Amino acid sequence: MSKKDLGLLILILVVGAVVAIINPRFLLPINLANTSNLIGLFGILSIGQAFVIITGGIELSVGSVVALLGTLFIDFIAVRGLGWPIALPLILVLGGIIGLVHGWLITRLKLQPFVVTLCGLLIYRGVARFYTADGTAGFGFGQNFPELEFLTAGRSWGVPNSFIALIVIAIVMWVVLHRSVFGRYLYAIGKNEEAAKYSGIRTGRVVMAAYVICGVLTALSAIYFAMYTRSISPASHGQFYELYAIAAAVLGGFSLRGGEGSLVGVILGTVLLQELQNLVNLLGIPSSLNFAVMGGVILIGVLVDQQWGVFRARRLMLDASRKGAVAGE
Amino acid sequence: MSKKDLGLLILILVVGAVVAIINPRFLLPINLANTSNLIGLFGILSIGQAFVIITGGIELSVGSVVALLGTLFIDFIAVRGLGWPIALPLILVLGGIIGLVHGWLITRLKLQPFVVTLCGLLIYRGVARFYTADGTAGFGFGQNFPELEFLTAGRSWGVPNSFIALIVIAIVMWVVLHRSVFGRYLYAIGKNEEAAKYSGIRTGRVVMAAYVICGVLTALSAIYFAMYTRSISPASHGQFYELYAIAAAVLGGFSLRGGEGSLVGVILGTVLLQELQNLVNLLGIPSSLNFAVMGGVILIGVLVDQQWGVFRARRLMLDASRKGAVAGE
Amino acid sequence: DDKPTLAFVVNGASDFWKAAEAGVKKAQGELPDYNLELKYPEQSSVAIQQRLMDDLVTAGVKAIMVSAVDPKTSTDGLNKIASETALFTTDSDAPQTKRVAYIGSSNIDAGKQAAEIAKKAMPDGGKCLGFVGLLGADNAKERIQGMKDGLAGSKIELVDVRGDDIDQARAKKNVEDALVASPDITCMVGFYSYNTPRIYEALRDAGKLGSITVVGFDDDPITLGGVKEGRVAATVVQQPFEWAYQGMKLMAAYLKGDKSGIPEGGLIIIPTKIIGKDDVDAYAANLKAMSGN
Amino acid sequence: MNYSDTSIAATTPFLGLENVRKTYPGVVALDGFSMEVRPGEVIGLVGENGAGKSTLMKILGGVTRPDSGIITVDGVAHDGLSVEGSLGSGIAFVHQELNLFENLDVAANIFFGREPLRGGPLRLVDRARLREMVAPLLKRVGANFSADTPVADLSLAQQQMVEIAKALSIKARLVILDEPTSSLPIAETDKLLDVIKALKADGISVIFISHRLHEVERVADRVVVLRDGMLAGTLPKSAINHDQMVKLMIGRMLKEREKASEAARAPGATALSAKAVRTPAYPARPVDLDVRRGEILGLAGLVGSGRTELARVFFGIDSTLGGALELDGKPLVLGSAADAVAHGIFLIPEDRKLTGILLDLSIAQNISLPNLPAHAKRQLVSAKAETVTAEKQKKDLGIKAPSVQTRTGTLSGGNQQKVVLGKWLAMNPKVMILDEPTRGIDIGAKAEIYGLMRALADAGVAVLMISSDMEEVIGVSDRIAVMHEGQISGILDKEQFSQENVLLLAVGKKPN
Ligand SMILES: Nc1ncnc2c1ncn2[C@@H]1O[C@H](COP(=O)(O)OP(=O)(O)OP(=O)(O)O)[C@@H](O)[C@H]1O
Ligand SMILES: Nc1ncnc2c1ncn2[C@@H]1O[C@H](COP(=O)(O)OP(=O)(O)OP(=O)(O)O)[C@@H](O)[C@H]1O
Ligand SMILES: [Mg+2]
Ligand SMILES: [Mg+2]
Repeated sequence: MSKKDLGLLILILVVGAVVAIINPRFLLPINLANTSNLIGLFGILSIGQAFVIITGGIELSVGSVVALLGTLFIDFIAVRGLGWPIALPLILVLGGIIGLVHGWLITRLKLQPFVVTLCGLLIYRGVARFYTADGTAGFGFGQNFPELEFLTAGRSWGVPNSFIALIVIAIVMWVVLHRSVFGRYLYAIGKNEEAAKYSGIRTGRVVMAAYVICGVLTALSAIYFAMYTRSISPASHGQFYELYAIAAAVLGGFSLRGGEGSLVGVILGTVLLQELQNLVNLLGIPSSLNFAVMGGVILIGVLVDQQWGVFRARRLMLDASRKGAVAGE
Repeated sequence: MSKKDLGLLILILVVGAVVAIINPRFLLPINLANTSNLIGLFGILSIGQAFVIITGGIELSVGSVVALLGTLFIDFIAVRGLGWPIALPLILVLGGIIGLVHGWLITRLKLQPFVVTLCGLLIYRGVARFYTADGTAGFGFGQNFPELEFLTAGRSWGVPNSFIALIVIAIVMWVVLHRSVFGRYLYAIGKNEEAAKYSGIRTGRVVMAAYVICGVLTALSAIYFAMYTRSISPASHGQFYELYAIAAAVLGGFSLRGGEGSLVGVILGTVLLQELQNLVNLLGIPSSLNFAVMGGVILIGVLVDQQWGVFRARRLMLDASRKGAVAGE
Repeated sequence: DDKPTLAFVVNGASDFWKAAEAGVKKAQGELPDYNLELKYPEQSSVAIQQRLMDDLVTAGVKAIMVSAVDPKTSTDGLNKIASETALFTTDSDAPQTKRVAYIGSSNIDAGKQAAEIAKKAMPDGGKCLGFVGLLGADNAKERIQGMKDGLAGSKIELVDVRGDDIDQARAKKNVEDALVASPDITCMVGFYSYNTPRIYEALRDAGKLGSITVVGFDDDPITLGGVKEGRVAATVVQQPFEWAYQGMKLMAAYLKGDKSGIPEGGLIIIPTKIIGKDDVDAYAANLKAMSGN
Repeated sequence: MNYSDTSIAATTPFLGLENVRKTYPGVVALDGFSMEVRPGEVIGLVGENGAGKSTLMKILGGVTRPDSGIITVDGVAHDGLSVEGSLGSGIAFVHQELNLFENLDVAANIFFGREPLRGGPLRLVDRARLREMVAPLLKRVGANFSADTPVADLSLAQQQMVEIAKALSIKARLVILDEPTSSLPIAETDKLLDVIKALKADGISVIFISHRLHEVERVADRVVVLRDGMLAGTLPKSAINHDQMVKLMIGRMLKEREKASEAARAPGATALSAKAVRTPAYPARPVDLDVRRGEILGLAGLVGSGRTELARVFFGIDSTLGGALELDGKPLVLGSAADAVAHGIFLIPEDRKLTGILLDLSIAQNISLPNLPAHAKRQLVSAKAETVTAEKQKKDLGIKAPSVQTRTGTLSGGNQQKVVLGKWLAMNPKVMILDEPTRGIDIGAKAEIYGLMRALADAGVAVLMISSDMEEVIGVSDRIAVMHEGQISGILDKEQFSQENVLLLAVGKKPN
């Protein structure tokens, strides 16, 4: 765990301790379970985003993809009667295809990631709204899918299965990002795509793969969100989720210029954001301030991190020059 | 006018012609006036955004600033009874201060523009909602400010004054961007900030000035928007307006990597976007498809522009090689 | 303090709920043994409202009255809350859930009342265009349906309803565009509280006030002003003050074990009212008195 | 002002450095260095890669501050300079790495930050005057492009001319040129040296940094030699000669440069061959070229003659517009650099910072990058394997760095170039293309690189060396191909080698 991640962890623990002192109900198992469920949902989303951000890209359409794929998923199993063991992989494939198209537009047609995914943000939500004729996709009364519900919204030993899914995904993705050849390529491309290309890396394919990973993980979390709310108004479902995901990555030490950040960081970032949401509700802070609190904490976190970096660099320099001076005498 | 701008203009005219053929009422003076009023409102916003994008930055908080400053403006003049000749400059100054703070965080404390303004997006809307306790800021029935209303929502010779304001601002800003030293520095910094620094430019100040300009223009358009809707629910007012502004700039040929784009382009981009909104209503397209149409057109526009560039480069080469082959015989 | 807490959870930030806040306040005055709270979710979305209620339950709230964002399909989520605390619904009902009772009005009936207004204002028939924030929202759908039902058989037709995603600039532009696109429109209906004022202003700017019949919902000051002027035919108002006031007292009684206030089926309907030119002054005065509470 | 006509000014130093020290984490870049610059004096500053030359210049340019020491300008002592302060006292600076704005035109770049103004407080650019002011400067550096060309359309060498014109445009009293000729071919270099002489005649001082010692010999009044951040010695005009400079630089005499002329080698089979290949830079001009195993083929030519483009086509970065490539007699189709690497065709690009190296990665990570799967088990990277490979290259190439985990961004230009070399040498090249391989490389390292190229050739690799350094082309190659406006204008065999012949071919004439 890097120093950066450690700092974030300490922040999370300190905030948690303060909240627990003010309102001890914060530590109730039910509250921890509720919060970790949401950490699971947003965490999966944020890991996907992190893979794209590492390459120096950005994926702004995740909120709309969550709405579109969630709508389709519910529609498939609740209305069209498709079995969920078919619908689930189908949705994941759809998510992958969306990622592939984005990656293709970005790497082959050389469009800017911001532009491509901004258009995605606008288009997918529109399509979802059109698909339901601006209505709601939801389960009918008494419609039940016991296995699916257990997998997505159930608990094992008191721990939400969505959180367990996040842990599993995080471990796999940690290995991919920090230990695999592919992960190294991602970092290299994020730092300097041209130079990576001149080193014989098929940069286009690697970047495309990052968008596909993001698409599939977003699709997975879309299913989780759909099973959590069990009802989707495409006009508002998942709105601003891209901001949550980006914010989690940024808090976790990712640079939007690419080539920086760790998987542990993005998970911790998600945890902090969800802790803040929980805190606002538990401490009776007006909900109108919810976003403001989130924004304030991100800003302070990033500031402290940055200033700490400056301070350390300066001290290193001073040390170096002092040591040098002694040696020179 | 550059080739790029010309292409955009042609697109605008073609779309306009098609709409006019399907529904001739498109060309009614009243419709043109209504649409140009919104072009004025969004155009002012987009010019501000353009100044920031040129430097390679981004300003995501404009939607929230429109909400916050609009709320304050209405509150000042409708509730607190401040004269509008005082309230108006006060709001502009507030906008400038917001820009200054963003610029300071970005240039002095070296935070990323995306992060700073994302936090702004979250914070300002929260503050606005808190300020009105999640209520609405609006004029009472029959509350009138004749001069202010004439300036903001009135018409001269049938042309909305907001549109006239946009034209005046556009001309001034064209000179600033394309003819002044400051404008030249903006382009240079957008392309290569290090080099600009090595040339003895105080890049920090120049970038800060760009954010201040953006802040002031956003404040101005916040006033225009407030006087247009005459009532503001801070929870939703101005949501996504940053996307409109960014989209207008991107359509107008700006690169989010900085250093590219023209003022005429951003105005034309705004015109196209508003034309599309108008078209959705006039042709009776379901409102749910509004955003999808916008996204689709931006994507196609950017794609065509990009592919056209590739195509031209290739044709030039082919021409050259054919000529060469003949000469060689 | 350990006083039991009762929460009123609304479906999103809107001035509409300011009257409910006043109702909660009045009830608080009469229920000193309870903590009464009114909560806004930061966004009008199922997930966020669900999360808010989960957190309230965690924080130990004894009873919740909720205006669910999407009651039809949120059965399980609401049942989860109902299993942990006393759950009441308001504004729009969720009859399949284990909620204790619903207190509110019927949006279908409100739509029918709007049809009454239109029929009275345009005895010779006409073409109506509606404006609304979220076309997909239940309350919008029910009001539209109610109005269509009410207009059935008359010579008045509701030809289209335009949505604006709660962007007021778009709401106003929609009206302006409608005036251009459909010159044969004779009446406009504002289904959300801010739609009627935007219609009023757009018509005023276009010089069409009075020549187009305006049917309103809710009691925005501009709407009431328009009604008073006679430029808005009439408006259909709900009584969120009463929902909150009566609802809070009902919940307090329920927690004490007094279930007499809850009828069979749990439906407590506080009817919507039509406010026309003659009633508007009295209504406005009453509104002011309530919020001054 | 003209300083050369007053005898007092001629002896009073314009600039003095006293005991200047600058450290970076792990490195002492400058260690108690002192020197002075008198008006109208041309100082040649030489030293090995990483000796601290650029650091010294950055301190004078106000880009970095020294840890300690005193900088005296016109008799006023400072702890350090700022960019504005430095410009204000008349110090003009051409950086080793180019710093131009590609989205602005040539004129805007030359007077960037010092635009002629009109419009009073509006501070509008006086574009007419700007054009007038730029014209003579472009003429002076011998530019073959106009003032309103966007810099994006210029080649690297042309960009370097813009940089020089920029330095000339400042009413400077001291012009610092950090390796201005590193990518300039002979003709342009001559022009530059003339420019330096003209500056001197105007009483302007010049600090000229170069690894091309013969250029230093030609213009310098005094040579200052840096070694490991310290002053290794100063040579007065009379004592300036190649061997003396080398001796001070590396502390010993260099062996006579390895000449390729010993025995005529038997030419190997053709490895890489271009058959009527047309490149995007010169779509109308087909190129035919064979590179044989075991030879070093030099590729010479003037600025913009299309050599780099050809190399990019060979490496699969650009696609051919026509014609065919062959490798070992078999057709070769390249869709990307990855394809070329898979075939054993490697390129060391001319633009190190942009394409050669990843400045944020460590030496080890850079070296393993093209061959990462070989440093991995079941797709998981082994840091140990990477370190082993990198340590070997560090030792073989003499890369000067605290460790192989050092970020390459902190290395001096020459050491960065060695890392680029190292990443390909760690694999098995079949064809090695080197585009300006010794650009910015010191004399000692140059000899090592020549040795490496020779060793590669001896091992049967086909080596294609693009170079604008005439001595190098003639001294190292087995054959020389010369390009003129996108075509091979001729190929010289060993016995035909001469500067004159190369030059004649370069301008499209027949050799003698
Ligand atoms: N920003 C930096 N951080 C850390 N070390 C640095 C930095 N800049 C330079 N150095 C180190 O300082 C020393 C001197 O570097 P400098 O660039 O001055 O060498 P140079 O003489 O210009 O070499 P070359 O001929 O290769 O350009 C080198 O060891 C280099 O690695
Ligand atoms: N990306 C580009 N865009 C436009 N023109 C280019 C580009 N790259 C190269 N050129 C032009 O193509 C021609 C050949 O350039 P190239 O770099 O291949 O020449 P070179 O022989 O390697 O010369 P140099 O010594 O400058 O490297 C030049 O006229 C150059 O200006
Ligand atoms: Mg150097
Ligand atoms: Mg070249």
